[in-house]
Amino acid sequence: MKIFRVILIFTMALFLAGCWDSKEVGDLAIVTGMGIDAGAEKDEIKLVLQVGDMSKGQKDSQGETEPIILDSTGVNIQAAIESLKIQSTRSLYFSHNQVILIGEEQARRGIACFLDWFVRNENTRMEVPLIVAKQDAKAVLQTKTTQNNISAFAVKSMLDNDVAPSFYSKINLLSFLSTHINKTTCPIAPIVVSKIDSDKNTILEIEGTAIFKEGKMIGELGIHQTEGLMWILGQSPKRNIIVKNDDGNAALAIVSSQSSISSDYIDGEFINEVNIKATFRISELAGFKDKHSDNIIPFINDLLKDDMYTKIGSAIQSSKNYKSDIFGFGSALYKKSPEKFEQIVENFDEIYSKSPYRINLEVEVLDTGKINGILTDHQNKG
Amino acid sequence: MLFKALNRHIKKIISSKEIKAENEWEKQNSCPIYSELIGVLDEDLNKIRGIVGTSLDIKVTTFNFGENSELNGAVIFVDGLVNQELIAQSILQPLKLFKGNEIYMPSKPCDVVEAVRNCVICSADVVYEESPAKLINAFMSGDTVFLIDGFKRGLIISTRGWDKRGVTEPQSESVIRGPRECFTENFRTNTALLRRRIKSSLIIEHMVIGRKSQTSVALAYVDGVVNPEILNELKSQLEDISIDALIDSSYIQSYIDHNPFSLFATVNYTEKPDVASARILEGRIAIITDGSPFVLTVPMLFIESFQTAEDYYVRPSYATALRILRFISFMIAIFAPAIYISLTTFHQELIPTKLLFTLAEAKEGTPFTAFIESFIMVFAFEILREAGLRLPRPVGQAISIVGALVMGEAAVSAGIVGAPVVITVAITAVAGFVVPSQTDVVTILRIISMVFSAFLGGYGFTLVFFAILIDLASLTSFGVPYFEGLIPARNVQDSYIRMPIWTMKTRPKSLSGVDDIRRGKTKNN
Amino acid sequence: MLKQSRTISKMQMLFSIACFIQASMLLTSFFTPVGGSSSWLAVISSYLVFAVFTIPLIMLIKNFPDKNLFQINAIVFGKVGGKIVSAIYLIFFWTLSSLNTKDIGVFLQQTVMTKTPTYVTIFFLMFLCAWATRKGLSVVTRYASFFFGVSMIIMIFSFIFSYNLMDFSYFLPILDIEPIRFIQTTNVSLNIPLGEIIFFLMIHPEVRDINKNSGKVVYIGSFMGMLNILLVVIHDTAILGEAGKLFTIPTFETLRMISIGDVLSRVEILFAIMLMLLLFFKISFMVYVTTISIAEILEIKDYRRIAFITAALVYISSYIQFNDSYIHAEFGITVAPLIWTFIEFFLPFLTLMIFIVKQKYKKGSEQTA
Amino acid sequence: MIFYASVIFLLIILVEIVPFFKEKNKKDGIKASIVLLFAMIPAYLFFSNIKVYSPMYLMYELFMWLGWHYPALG
Repeated sequence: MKIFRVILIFTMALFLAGCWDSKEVGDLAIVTGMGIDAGAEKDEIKLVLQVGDMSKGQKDSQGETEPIILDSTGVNIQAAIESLKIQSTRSLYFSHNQVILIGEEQARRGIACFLDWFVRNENTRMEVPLIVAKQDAKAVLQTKTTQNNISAFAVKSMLDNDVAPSFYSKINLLSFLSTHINKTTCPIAPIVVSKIDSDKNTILEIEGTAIFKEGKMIGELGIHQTEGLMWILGQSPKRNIIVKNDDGNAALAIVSSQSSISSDYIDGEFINEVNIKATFRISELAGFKDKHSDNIIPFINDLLKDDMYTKIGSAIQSSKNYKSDIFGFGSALYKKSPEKFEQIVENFDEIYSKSPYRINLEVEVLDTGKINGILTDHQNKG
Repeated sequence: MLFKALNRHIKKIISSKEIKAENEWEKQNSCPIYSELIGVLDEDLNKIRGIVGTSLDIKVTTFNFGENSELNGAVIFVDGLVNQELIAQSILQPLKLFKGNEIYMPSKPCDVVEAVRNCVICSADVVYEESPAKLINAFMSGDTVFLIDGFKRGLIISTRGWDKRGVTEPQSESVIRGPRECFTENFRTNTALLRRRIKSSLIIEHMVIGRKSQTSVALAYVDGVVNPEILNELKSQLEDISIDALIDSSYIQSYIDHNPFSLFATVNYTEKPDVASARILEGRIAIITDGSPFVLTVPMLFIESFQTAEDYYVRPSYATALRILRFISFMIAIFAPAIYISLTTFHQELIPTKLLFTLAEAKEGTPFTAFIESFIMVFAFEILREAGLRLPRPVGQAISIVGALVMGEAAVSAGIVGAPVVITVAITAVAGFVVPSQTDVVTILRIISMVFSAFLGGYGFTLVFFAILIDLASLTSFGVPYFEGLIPARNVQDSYIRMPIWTMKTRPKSLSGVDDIRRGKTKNN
Repeated sequence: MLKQSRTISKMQMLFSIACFIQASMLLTSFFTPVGGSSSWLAVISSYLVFAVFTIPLIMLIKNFPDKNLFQINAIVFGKVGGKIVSAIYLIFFWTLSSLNTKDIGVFLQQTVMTKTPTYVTIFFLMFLCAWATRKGLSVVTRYASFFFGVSMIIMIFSFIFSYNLMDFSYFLPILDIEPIRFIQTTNVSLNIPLGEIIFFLMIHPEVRDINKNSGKVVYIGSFMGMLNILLVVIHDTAILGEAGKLFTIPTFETLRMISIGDVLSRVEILFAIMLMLLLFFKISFMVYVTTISIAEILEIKDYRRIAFITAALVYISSYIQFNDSYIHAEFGITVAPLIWTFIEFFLPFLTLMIFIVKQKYKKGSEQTA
Repeated sequence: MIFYASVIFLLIILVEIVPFFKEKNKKDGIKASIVLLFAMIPAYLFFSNIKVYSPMYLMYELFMWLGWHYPALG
């Protein structure tokens, strides 16, 4: 029995001859960001890869690695990669990709056909966010923000500092994909732009959200509408809401916010409903001279409600104008009662764009933080 | 198959030689003419000198004694093995001084040897003996032989007393809390140390192994607790050890080991009497060999190498933490380099991005692949360890520290090896020392798992993990399953976690014989 | 002819049943696309159906505590008939073990070792399984409780870690699929994880005093295994929702999604290890059972001698079973449920009925004689 | 690939089948070699890429032809 084991171990060595899958860390080109821009011809795309370059120890002052930008054109992503492979000595490694950027022009042309490569390739991960770049992806990937050179990290950390369950933390390839597959819902993606700010260094900013329908970008939501969108799809507890009127302004920190959507279809009427429960804490008060400590909180409550109404209303209205249900009202009806959903699924877009909506809010300001009432109030008493 | 045939062949050759050796020895020693004493003192002495040879440490002194010193006798002993004053005090002095004549009256029919033994020699352990072979064996192992002219019987008086090493601190199993005494080379002190701990019902059976060395071997076990089959099997195996000289207990270890080719040892040894007695009480058998401070305990379980004496003297929670730490470090010691290689060459996806950048930078200059790098470092570490061990203590310490520092630093700065490799190998090296009794297994398994993970990555070393599990599961030590499985169903209270003493009521089932209640109320009272 | 040496204990059998069922976690991707969002209901209903269908199996164990399945067939169907029925079982065992080996090969190829050909990865696994079989049943089943414990812990951890990604509204349109689809999912989930209890009919004589409460052992074991499968199905549907249909291995995809903070972000290695443990156990068990059944049918005295030959047989046949994976998936959903149910539940039921009828007939003839 | 396969098969024969015959129990030896043939023939056919039909595949075609099956995913 023993010699048998020895012989078989030798045959195992036979099989060990090749190590197919091993690739050294040294000769890896670690892709940190991918961008797709519109190519010259109609059906061509320009693939932009941001690669962290470790060779020659190119390091700037704080020891951050310098990114290299590689780009190539091709009919689809794999074609572009093949042409890139010939140029670069190292093998491209996609599993550490942080962000997928789509140039606005290419987004308008449509990106559904490229999703397949991202999902099918075993290296790419599904939790990577899909973002629309205002000018083109290359510009965003080339920007070097002050904190870190590799802009992909910058974009990812911008999204990440909105702690879950915020709407931004739910943006990833999987949510884009599942909303894309669903018959009625339309995917959305934040828009990032790189700007030169007052003292000449470039910064990256989120400037609204893009709406996609059948893989094509058909519209855009501004800053305020995105705020409304965030209220519906999930607000991050870390954010502050600024509320203003002519005689003063206030900043309120969100303590907790739950939002849920439901829709119903009663005798030909497709009603959408949004109910939001949120509690706040005052983090700053300025102005409101004529108010006193006791009636400041109800006053702020109403201010807050009108502000939320306007924002959420504008968000829903613009999504109806674009005839794209980005909130999932259609699938909410499907979940409640599949039969009703069957009736309206054919011309869903028309019904959705004309259907009324109701927003019921429960807003409550819990406490005023360290000092009670208004600062100026104590001054008068002196 | 093939190998079995080979084995049988070798055994045949050995046994045939043995038979030849045996009868040679018989021919030479028990020559028919000298099977029993002649009675005439001078001839006997010459015969014995002929057999034993003229080595200078064998002393023969003849003297006269008796009422008017008409009888003469001879005392034979080995200088250095005996306690000279004892001989003088208990044999020579009474014989020479005792003048009472009724003993030596030739007229009385009684045998002078018997009279001398009964009334004259004042020593507790005096025995008659006729056969010269036994007499020679006696004075060779430290007793004195007293022959009287004209009689066919001699006397063996036990006067052992050579300078033996005191009961000092154990070297291999140092411990902070708990008894610190350890076994010595002297056979009697070892049996005494054990007897002191288990006073009642400890049975010590005596055997002699080794034709030339005649080393005495003792089997210590507690009757009723020990498993009879294991005892009989062990005895039969010890009997048919036909060996020239038994220098150290490890000879016995290799003879009674059932599976010589498996990596894991199935016979355990210890240097501390409290550990030995604890194991005996759990149903094992201790084998004490003369001239070796290591006592073997049979049968061995895999868990034993993770249990140290200190576990039972320290608080249970801390002991459990230590136990788990030992398991984890055992795993680290085997799989850490393999994990490092498979992570950096196969599954870079699992390394967080920032760490991957630092890794890539660290490996920038180094020419070798991860496998060769870690192989060099592990190999260098083994050389260092061996050097540190073999050199005398002060120099050894210096070598290992200097070696580690210099080699690690220089290799990294020279760019032969990346920094992460040095760290992983350092961790594996230190983790390897946490379970001292398994260091040999760890070094071999570490290399095998490194090879497999170099070719097949994560999948490779899981295969090695399974191979170890299978090998462990199939091992039995004296019929007792060696490895009860990672979650032992039966006596879990003592493997991973160490429950407080009062919960461990029954002895481990796989080992113990009939009476397995060891704490709390036993069956009868 | 097999020396039944009572090697393993009832607890080990219970855990090996649980492990055995758990190991087909990978095959949930067979029936989740069919069942869609209500496949977890199908899993529960399949357990209820299983509870009813195993009664004949448990009765067989109780009536023949020291005879394995092939010896029972020999008694009930006589010499030649027994051989034929046992041959059917043997083909079933052989096919199932090769299909499972093919599954682990595909899993490895798609997740971890993309460029290594499956010949190499499966070769080593087969060598280990054959070596374990050669060492006997107690070696194969000794680690069942450990594997079960580890995989249960990993499953619960992955459930907790991915809680923030879960959206339980995906389950909402409860049972909105056609009834035939629901029956189909229940049938597939009945056969692939649960139906494989038939394998244990081959080894139950080796379990110490099995006839006492063998029913309890089978039910608890399968319940624990089923719990884990249910957890997996709920976990996948809650995270992937509609996208679940796309992936060949949904569970692996969901685990890649878990990312809590920057540290705990790449945990799918845990899942890969868990699955490796379970599948190794399952395949070595299946190779063991196939070896015994071949030894039984061909009346080879010492089954250990043909351990490596059977492993080679299973290794080669895992390539020739279905040429492309599309037919394999298609077969798994359409035809397999019928064949598997026939072999796993109907044949033992038939054996039991014939045995009872024969007993009555013998009793009747004794009274008359 | 055929080279690897034939090496493995040769080895299995050398280590498993040969001892059977050396121990003079021919019956078991023949039986073991039948099982091995069951493995070798499909192997050589498969590696010289000739299509081999497994029993389950034939059952699949039969059931599909007879129509006794659940509706496909479709």
